[in-house]
Amino acid sequence: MMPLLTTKGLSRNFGGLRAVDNVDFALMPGEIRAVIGPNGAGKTTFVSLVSGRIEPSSGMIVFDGTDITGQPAYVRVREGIAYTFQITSVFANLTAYDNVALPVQRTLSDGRSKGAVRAGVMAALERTGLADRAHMPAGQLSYGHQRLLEVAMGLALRPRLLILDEPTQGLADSEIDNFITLVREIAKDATVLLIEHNMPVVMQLADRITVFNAGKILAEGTPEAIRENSAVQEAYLGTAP
Amino acid sequence: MTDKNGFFDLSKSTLTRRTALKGLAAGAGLGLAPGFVRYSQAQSSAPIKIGFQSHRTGIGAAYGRWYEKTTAAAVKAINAAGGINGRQVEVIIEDDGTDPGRGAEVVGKFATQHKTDIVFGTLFSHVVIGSAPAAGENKMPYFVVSEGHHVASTKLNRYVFQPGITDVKSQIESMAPWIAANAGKKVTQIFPDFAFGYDHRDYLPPALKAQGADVIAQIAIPPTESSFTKFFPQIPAETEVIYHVMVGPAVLTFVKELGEFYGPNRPQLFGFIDSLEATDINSPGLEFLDGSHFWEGSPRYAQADDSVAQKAYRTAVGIDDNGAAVGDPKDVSTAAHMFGCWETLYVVKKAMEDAGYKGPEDRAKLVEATEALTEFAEGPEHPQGPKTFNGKIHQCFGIQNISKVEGGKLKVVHKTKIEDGLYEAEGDYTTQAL
Amino acid sequence: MSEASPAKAYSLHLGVIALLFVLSFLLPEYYHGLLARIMVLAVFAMGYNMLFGYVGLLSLGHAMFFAAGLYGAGLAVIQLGWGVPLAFLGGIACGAVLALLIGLLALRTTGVAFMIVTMMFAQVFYLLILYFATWTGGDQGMVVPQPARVLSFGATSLELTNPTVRYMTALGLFSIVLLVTSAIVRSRYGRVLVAIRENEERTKMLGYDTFSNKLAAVVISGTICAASGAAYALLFGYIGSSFASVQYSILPLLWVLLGGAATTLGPLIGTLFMYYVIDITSGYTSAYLLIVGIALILLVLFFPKGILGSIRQRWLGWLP
Amino acid sequence: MHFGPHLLLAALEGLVTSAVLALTALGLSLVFGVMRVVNVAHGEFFMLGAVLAWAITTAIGGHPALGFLAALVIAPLIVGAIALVAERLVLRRLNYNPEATIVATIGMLYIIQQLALTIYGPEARPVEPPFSYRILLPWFGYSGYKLSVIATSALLLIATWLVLTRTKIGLIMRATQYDSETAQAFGIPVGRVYGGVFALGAMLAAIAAALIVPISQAHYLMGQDPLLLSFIVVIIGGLGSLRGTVVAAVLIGLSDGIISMFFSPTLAKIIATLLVAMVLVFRPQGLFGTASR
Repeated sequence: MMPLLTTKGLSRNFGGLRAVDNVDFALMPGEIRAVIGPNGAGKTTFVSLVSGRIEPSSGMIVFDGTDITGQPAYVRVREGIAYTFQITSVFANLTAYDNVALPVQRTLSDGRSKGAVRAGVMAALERTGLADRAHMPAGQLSYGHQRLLEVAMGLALRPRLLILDEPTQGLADSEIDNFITLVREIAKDATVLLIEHNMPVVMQLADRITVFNAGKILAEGTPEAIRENSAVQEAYLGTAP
Repeated sequence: MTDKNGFFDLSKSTLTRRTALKGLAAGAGLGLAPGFVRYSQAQSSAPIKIGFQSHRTGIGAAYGRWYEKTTAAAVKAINAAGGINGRQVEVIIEDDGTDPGRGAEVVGKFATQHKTDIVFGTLFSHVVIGSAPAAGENKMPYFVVSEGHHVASTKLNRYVFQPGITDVKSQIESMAPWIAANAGKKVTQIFPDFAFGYDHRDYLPPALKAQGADVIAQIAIPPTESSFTKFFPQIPAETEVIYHVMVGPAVLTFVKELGEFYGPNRPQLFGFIDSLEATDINSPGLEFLDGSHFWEGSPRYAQADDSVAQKAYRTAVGIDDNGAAVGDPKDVSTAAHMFGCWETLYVVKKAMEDAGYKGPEDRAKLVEATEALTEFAEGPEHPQGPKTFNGKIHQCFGIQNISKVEGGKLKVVHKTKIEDGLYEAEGDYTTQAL
Repeated sequence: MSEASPAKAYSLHLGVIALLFVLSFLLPEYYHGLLARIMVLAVFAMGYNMLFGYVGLLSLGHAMFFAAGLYGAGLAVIQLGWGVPLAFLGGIACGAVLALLIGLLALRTTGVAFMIVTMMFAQVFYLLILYFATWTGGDQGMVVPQPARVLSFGATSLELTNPTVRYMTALGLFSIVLLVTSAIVRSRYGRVLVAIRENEERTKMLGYDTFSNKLAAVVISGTICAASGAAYALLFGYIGSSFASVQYSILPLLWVLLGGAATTLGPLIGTLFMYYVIDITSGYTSAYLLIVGIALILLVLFFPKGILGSIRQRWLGWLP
Repeated sequence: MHFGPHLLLAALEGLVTSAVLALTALGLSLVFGVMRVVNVAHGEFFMLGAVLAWAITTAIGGHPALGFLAALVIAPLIVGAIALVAERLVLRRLNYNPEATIVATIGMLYIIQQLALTIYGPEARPVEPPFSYRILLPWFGYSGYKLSVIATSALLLIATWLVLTRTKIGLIMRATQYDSETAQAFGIPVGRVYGGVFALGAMLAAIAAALIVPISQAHYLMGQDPLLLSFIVVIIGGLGSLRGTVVAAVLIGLSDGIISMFFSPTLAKIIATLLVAMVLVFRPQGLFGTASR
């Protein structure tokens, strides 16, 4: 099977700092992949390169067999790479409905009918349990609900690759359980790339785990293999069993 | 140099309010017997209302104030002598901000809200042109005191008149013979890069050519410029006369910098006093102008041979022998142009009397009566001098003065003849429908 | 913006249009003429609102779009002898092309740089009018001859100088632009524009080409402003460079901020308010700009979202 | 005139423009950099400085240098005080919201302009230069006072630079500019810093105006051009960069003078404006700013 996403020699410098250093990475379709690593390891920079929010200094990104290195972010989104932000950035002054309508109306190919937008929006809101809050301004939703709305917006893009940047940060435990169920469901029709600090979540969700350290890939493997990996333990897990 | 009156003096701006004019008009009407008699005989006792479109704010504000003073003086004199057709004259002032858009609105306001009999008094050309369509559409006789060539060009409409001041084209043509004969044959023109300058740019070269002189360079200065030295190297070295017509607040700078550039070895200078209207000729930096010549419509300084009418006019308006406000020597008038307000009002009076004007329904008659006028004799009503009037192009033609700066004063050294400034009519308003 | 109460918004717009129609028969002559002018200028403000209110792009150069329409239409009549309808379309086309060109360049910048760049392009446009004075009439401007300002339909002809015709034409233009802009802002495209205003980066990450969307908004905005300028030239018969000066770039900003940015009727309310404040105060004092200045500061201190914006915030949440 | 002397003259003229522009634009840049406020009334503070300079020299009389020096000190102080009042009464209450402050400063512009017209009048009034020495070059004469304006402005700019980089006040201002919330947390009275910066910005404009007024007269509409030019300088120079502001002012002043050698004046202005606009389009962070802000 061909990987959905590969990077070759991907690097990005900020001034003298090599935030992402010569990364070769491959992601298979249907996978749930977790990316972990200490703060400043280059995780967010790496997914930003993949989503096109920042340009690489060198290297190549291939998505579904096409070289997308030079494509602007919005084109990558259209080809199926969706990114949900680490810091919640829903449109605070718009209603939850409008927030989701934005991605829905763009993915609709038939276009014109108002009913189709409404149906698509409500479907995404229902999947994330926000249907009853559709007409609240997003800024007035609770923090957890804003995170869910962010996911709903990502879902509404009908991505082939959904990148979730620390989705459980700031969520209550009960919310986290619902969230895990949600991601499993998403993974039925999309590949998921997940940056996460919450190790129990990672262990429950991930098919494979990639560990970043100092801009490089330190290790990669199944959750069990990573748990056993002494280098990883030293660099990262050492403090948390 | 000390001028403690000039600054925090609020009285100046309140002096010419509409209320003051009303008060003047009413007072004059009640106080004088002949006026009172005719007043009671008139078919309508309501005053004749003149809408005065004034530049109170914006770039023309320095002119607007003196236009208001002159107008107030003329109205006072007219009312004291019985008004027009036995009716008192009331002036209603609206500020146009020296802006053509607002100007058109003001004309509309006069026509439809104040319901004035005529509109009068505009100076700046772009406001005249911007307001002219509104005057035509409202069938509102519109008497401007602008000196622009726009009225005589016949590009406006039948309701616009300029019977009180000679237009620039005529002024230029009457200046050319004197320049060629007395100042020099090789002329460099410096003028503002906008309409007022274009009249000079377009009409001076042929006029000089006819006199055997040449314009060897034309330097147009952008309207927003505030320093000029960098343009002076463009003045050719063989220049004998610099012909300058800069206007606006930066004019003093212009003259000063010209002085610094040339020092005492300057070419002859010939200018239009428009540059220095409302500016003291003895301001620091203007020493350089000593010995140079200016066009003046009406002389700023009292002259030895002033007529009785001219003296009476100066007293009525309230300017002293130096052309400044009586009691405030720093408050210099716009003498070369503002006489036009006085004379225009007397033309309106004459035309209204000829037409037997009774009210706005007679406006068409007023237009025809004005067009029928041909000559204005020198006298109390026309203190600047005699004029002819061409009813086809709605423009008057008068004598012009050339004055020399001598000992900090402007002394008239030459008066042109009316014929010097006559040119072929470019059209005929009287063929337009009323 | 949202799905809520489209019916209310439509009735409000139709109600305002009907009210303006009825006013035509009730207003005294002077205010009748003034309102015609205000409606034309409100269209200018609506065009400005399109970009500033909904996309959040603050331009200080919109006078050039107004002037493009003004000169496009006016010169077409004066120099080329075109008829009124064709000249009107010509003016609009000039504005659209100019807006496309300016948008392509200026949208490379954001924030304050966008303000300054638009201001400078407008300054260049203004100077070009002066530079080509032979054709444009320079600062003096030109009169659009009265006989040419006639709409002919076969045998019947309507003189645009007739107050009623002028009022109804202005009302017609105003109504069309009001309905079109309110339809645009309620459409999916309008939703994208607001999203760009709120967070452009996020909008990109939803797959939107924000540059093209902004460019389209600049063109729509410029076209509407040009329509206002073209109507102004044909209805009021004068074209002049003062309409391209910085002052006329600041005016629509003021009108929109006063009436309420990103409200459909704010531009009309703001223009109306400003005109009446000037008209009334200038009757009492020549220092009316002082009163305008104080009014501006008081408004911004106590009604920071403008008149309609504050009403929407405090009382009528559904206001379009 | 030959090319060499012409170029010299154009350069001298350009430097005078630059000198005044640098001071004015620095005021705008400080306000913009530290407070993030676009002060549309900046040009009116410039105009006020000129008008007050006229009033002060006229009131004092005597030798022109006496009045001029008094004006150079007193006019900026009065303008600074007015700006401080405006900041306390209006801008602070608006929480320095960018859009609201634009409208408010447009309001101030109208108020100041109208008051100047009502009280001072519509005339352009000259101020006598402190000394009138004409430097005679082989090709043309040049005003000695103009050269002294260049020197004075340079001195003032260096002084401002020293204050900003070498003193505690400068440090506080830079800290506030960098991050006002953190500055507040470190006990810097941000509100008072804002008030001080706004007043200082206005004072710089007033000083520039007091310097220029013996060259070009005081007039109530004189504020618009310096405002536009200052905006351009601030953007080209990069926001809040003193070095950038000065370099941009020199660049704009010189190019204005030198381009006018080759083209007719209006065309020169069109070309210069277009050039600056294009710089902004293709390098929006300014010539000296850094890409990411």
